[in-house]
Amino acid sequence: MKKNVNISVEYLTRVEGHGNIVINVKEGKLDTCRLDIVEAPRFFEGMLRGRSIFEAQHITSRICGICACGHTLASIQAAEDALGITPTEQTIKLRKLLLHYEMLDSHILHIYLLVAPDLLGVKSFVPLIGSHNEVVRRALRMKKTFNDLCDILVGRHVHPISATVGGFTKLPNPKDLDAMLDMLKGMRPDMDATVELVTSLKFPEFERDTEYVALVSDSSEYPFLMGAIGSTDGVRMDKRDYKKITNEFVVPHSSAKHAKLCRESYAVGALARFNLNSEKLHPKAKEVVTALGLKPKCINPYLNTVAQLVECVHCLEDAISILEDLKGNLNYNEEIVVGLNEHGRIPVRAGNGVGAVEVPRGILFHNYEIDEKGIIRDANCIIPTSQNTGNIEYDMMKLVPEILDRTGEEITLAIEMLVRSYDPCISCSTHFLDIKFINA
Amino acid sequence: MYVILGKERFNDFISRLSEMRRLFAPAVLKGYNNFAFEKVTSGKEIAIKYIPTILPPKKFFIPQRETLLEFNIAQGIDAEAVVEYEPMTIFGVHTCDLAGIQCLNMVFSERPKDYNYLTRGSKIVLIGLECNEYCDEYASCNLVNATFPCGGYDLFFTDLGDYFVIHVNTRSGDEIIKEIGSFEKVDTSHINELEKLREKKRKVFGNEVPIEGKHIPELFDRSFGASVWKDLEERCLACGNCTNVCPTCYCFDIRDEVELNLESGIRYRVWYSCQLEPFAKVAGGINFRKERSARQKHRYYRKFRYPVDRFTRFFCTGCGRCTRTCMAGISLKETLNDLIKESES
Amino acid sequence: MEKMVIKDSSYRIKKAKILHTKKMTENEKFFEIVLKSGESLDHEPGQFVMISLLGIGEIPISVCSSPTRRDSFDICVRAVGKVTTCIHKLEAGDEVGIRGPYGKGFPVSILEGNSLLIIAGGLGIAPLRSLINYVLANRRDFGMVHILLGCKEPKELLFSEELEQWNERTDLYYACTVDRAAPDWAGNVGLITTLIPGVDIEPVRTFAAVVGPPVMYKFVIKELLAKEIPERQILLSFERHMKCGNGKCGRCQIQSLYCCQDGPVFNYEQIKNMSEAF
Amino acid sequence: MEKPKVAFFDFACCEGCQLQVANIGEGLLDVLGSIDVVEFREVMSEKWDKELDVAIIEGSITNPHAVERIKQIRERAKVLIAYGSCATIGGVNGMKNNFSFDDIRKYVYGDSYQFFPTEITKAVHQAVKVDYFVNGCPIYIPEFITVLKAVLQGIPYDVPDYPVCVECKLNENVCMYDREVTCLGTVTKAGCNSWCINNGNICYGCRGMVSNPNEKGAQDVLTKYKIPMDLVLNKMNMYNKCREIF
Ligand SMILES: Cc1cc2nc3c(=O)[nH]c(=O)nc-3n(C[C@H](O)[C@H](O)[C@H](O)COP(=O)(O)OP(=O)(O)OC[C@H]3O[C@@H](n4cnc5c(N)ncnc54)[C@H](O)[C@@H]3O)c2cc1C
Ligand code: SF4
Ligand code: SF4
Ligand code: SF4
Repeated sequence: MKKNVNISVEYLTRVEGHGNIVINVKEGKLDTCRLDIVEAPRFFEGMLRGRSIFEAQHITSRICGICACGHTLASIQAAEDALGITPTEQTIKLRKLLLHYEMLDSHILHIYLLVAPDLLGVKSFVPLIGSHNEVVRRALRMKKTFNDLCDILVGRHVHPISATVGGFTKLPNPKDLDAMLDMLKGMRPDMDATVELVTSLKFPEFERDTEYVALVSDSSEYPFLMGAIGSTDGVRMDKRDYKKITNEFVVPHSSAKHAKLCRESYAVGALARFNLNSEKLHPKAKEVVTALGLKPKCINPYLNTVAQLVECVHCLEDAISILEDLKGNLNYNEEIVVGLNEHGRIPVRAGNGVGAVEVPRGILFHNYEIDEKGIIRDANCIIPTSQNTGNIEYDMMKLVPEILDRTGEEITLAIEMLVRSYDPCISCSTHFLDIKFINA
Repeated sequence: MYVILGKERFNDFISRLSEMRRLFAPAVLKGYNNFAFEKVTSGKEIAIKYIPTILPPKKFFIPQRETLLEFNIAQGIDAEAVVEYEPMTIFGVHTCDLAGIQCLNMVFSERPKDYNYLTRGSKIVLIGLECNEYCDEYASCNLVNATFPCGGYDLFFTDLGDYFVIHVNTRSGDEIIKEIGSFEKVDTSHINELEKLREKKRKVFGNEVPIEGKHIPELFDRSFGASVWKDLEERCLACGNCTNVCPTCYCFDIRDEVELNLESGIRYRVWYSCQLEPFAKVAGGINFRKERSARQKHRYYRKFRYPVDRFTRFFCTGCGRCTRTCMAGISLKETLNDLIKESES
Repeated sequence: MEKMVIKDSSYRIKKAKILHTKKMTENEKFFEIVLKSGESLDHEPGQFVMISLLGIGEIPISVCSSPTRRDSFDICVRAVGKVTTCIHKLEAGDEVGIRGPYGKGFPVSILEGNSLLIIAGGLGIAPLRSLINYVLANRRDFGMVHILLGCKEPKELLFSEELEQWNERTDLYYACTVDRAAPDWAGNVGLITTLIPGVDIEPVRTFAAVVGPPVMYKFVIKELLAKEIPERQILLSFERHMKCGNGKCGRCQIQSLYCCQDGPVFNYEQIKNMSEAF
Repeated sequence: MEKPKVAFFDFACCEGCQLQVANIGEGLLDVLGSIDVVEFREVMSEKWDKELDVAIIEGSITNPHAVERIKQIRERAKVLIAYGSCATIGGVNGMKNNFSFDDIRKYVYGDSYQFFPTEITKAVHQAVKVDYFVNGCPIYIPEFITVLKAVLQGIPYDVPDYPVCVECKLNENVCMYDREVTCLGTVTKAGCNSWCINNGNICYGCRGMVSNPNEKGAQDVLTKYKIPMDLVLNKMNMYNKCREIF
């Protein structure tokens, strides 16, 4: 059957930011297949020049409200790297905790509000309020709890306040620690119910072998905050060499820059982390893995959502252990006042620093070059979604011919779901991706 | 009546006290030589030596946000005036802050009486604590006669080294003494010690500003047009800190808030400040105190001139908070000095 | 936290019902109100009430009817902001909350036996209508009564039917002026101060009652002093931002005076040295 | 009474304010009980192209396409709310106005910079009329709900026109100047409950300046505390650059 399909999804919904999907099949042959990013460019790296390194984290957090804590942590890591600061052990623990909270918050949002409606056959969570009220309530309750946890730890989730270069400007008091523990433990039944829900959902079957990239390390810990860059094709390199792996290049069919390592494209995100580090997951998360029949290396991109669920279980349990470890042992003398470092309490030097942090959607890089006064001369941020864009397009290219027998509407939905399963964060990625407007 | 509490019994006293009612006291927590009245349950948490807290104890008498009415407008209107209160003890109130509470008492018992204030106040037990030394260079309690206790408390503690001597001023003070029972009788040597301390204080706490209290109203009568105010126009940031931290400032705003159903809701009052831009603005956009200088002037007149006619006392207790808190460095003592200089020249 | 109902709270509101409304001009609306308890408001001319729209806010509004009418009272509201705009949406049958009356009004018992020079600018007619109607109801107790009225444009004139009646009465002197005339306007044009020199009064036995926008006072007072009316007999009503009406919230202070309790009506002698008053 | 039809739209922003709305949690269901959300791209696939009772706008206006789009939304909407610093004051996007646009485009996009049209960053009210403002980066949820209620009641909401210090004092924080760092609370509009200072950080001025700031006085304070002026002026620009447009 020779078929013409012309799909143009303008303003893809239920993703963060503005993206368009363009697919054009002429007489059964795939002619165009693109994910375009149409978010207005915001020029963050450009705006960072000339500003104090102590402001970088507050500015770059505003790249994306969804992974604001991730950007903050990557930015702080890069800044500390450039300044030559080694954070204390307590600070590192608290940062890990923060990253767990964000992972939980973001994954839950994605699973429930963005993906579940597709699998339950509705357009958004709003109809679910009637049909699946308990599920919606649970989703909002979980979302709110993880958000509240961030509030307690760093003031707020969107653009965290107290996590700064050098440490924390406010440490949770003993009551806060207890409250956080109670809240996390209280989430266990909801998490179990979430596992049950996801187990009951049927994800589309589709596979494409690709390279997966994530942080790896020699420690026994599932790496989120620290480590080297690793890939399922066997690459391992220092985070400072990030430019080699992201390897941006221009593809002929689109003006969007793509990233590749050993193959034409690679993927980052929960599935990538799972594929590389699954043996380091918390035992309880491993149970879920077995129950769901997930095995590395899993190459069905739709199952990224499932990998997110596995990470949720891991993060919840690991956060509880971190807190139990911190309880009663927090050293409040480590609370710092930084401001703009106007009185030079933190020694400043010229340097170049890289931050590489696993945020919900995959590995995130920040890189700053600063002068001897701590003023940013050069800045570069590479966001997970932009690393994934190429891979998404290759997935689409493989998927479309396989489902050409379906109706246009069904194809559109399948493609939208594919893109959504990557949990793309387009607002983040726009500040370096090229943009092209399509007249569909 | 006086009694004695040995220092070794202090922690026990505080724990017992905190079991009777919720207990608030100047806490050590804040750092940077800043203190605050906070809930405590043990003596360790209390700063016996402290300079005036960021907010004065007025925060317990006039909460920053206080419900006045509860209403429902689903059918017609249905509203009830309410007061929310909590029995509590405040320990460690300096004489300046006791004077501040006395000022507030006067204002809110003037007719029409404010039963929200009066009800709440009647549930608060006040335990004073003597300052043996000047807090810092910002204090001017002597100028306004607030250095020595003069009523306004249930119990009053004076630290005399190994022990506190305690003046029992009211029946509820007496009840505490009876209930806790860790106290001893005074003998004359204790009272002599107390007198000695007071004598020493009289020497140390001098006139902070070269003017006698009784002449201050005249000074202000002469100074309405003084250029000193113009200078404040340049400096004041209109942040309202000076009034929020003042133990005798009580201006407020009243607002309504409804639930999302738009049917039930509350009317509440919140602290407000004459230093803020919208304070005296009326319909048509006229602002009766548009200039920062006019607002600053108003603040000083409300401390040193207007209340003298109405209440025969100053509404400044010399605690020094307004000066301490002002990042623009506007200093009460300095302003008074400048006014004196200007009126003499 | 414990909670208690306070029966005699000064913030308690009385339920009231709107009996009748009338759109008077583009921006002003008239309301006749009755207290649901059946009691009389029992105010003095020049006093005000706090009107509550629960959930929106509470504002001071002058009572504009005479206390001699005891079963209901009137207010006239200009829509300028949040609460006033919402009041305009109300119609007969709707409920509002009332506190008050508050403040010191015109001291009618002292005014008795004297002549009156009543000067109203714009919305200032509202509290003065209360006084005028009181005086007319007790006309025998007063000497000469002059009413001078001013506003920007003829279409802004309030209570126009009553104005016509006043104009026709022989027991009072009535004059009206506008800043800008409309084509069909036959009356005076010019500021209200231009009317004052023309009135024939015996200053020592005359009280002036003046209410209008803040800009008006300085000039009117100058004219009245020129007429040799004693300072103590010049009565002025002031508008200030008000929240509580109880002399506590501090918003309405004019130096040491609280407009809500010590005023809103003051005599000129009381406030002539208060630069914040003008 | 029929529930008002409400739509959320985003322009150049980080979408954090939308997320704040999602963060209301179960309380969101109460909100949804009193409004009818007809479009919210981030969480819903439904679209709506008819008349709107309320349009809630996030993000700044940074290119010609956005100007057109916001104008169309304004025409369809009875009430328009700008929320978040990007929409209310231009926000961090305004920092772009510090640079020559060609320069910044080349820096970020290299040779292909001409694909990226950009123009001066504007707050929403600098492009169309705005009825309600919810300032903040991100928005403070209690304030957002207050504004929503005001919209439902049909009454205006006034953003507090006094400094963050007021709320900061009520929270009994140790002033940042006592800790020897600069704080923009003195000139920034309150309404966030001094969020940042409560958490040990300084105010970055995300809610925009009060209408009548004493800029000279604020500078004197910096001198008094020996704080380098350029650092602070730069910081002022982080959020307030768009103030200079009109
Ligand atoms: C003693 C007295 C008698 C009054 N009599 C009348 C009257 O008979 N008819 C009439 O229409 N108006 C009268 N007013 C004015 C009326 O109170 C204000 O117009 C009204 O409060 C504005 O409220 P709003 O909510 O509509 O305006 P808002 O939306 O709150 O604000 C509009 C403007 O009014 C100012 N304003 C707000 N609240 C008050 C307040 N409580 N007092 C003064 N200004 C305020 C604001 O600062 C702002 O500039 C009187 C005022 C006083 C003090
Ligand atoms: S604290 Fe200082 S700057 Fe702030 S209002 Fe008072 S005098 Fe002005
Ligand atoms: S910390 Fe900032 S907001 Fe708070 S009082 Fe000081 S200057 Fe004002
Ligand atoms: S404290 Fe300042 S920066 Fe922080 S939320 Fe408030 S206004 Fe914004």
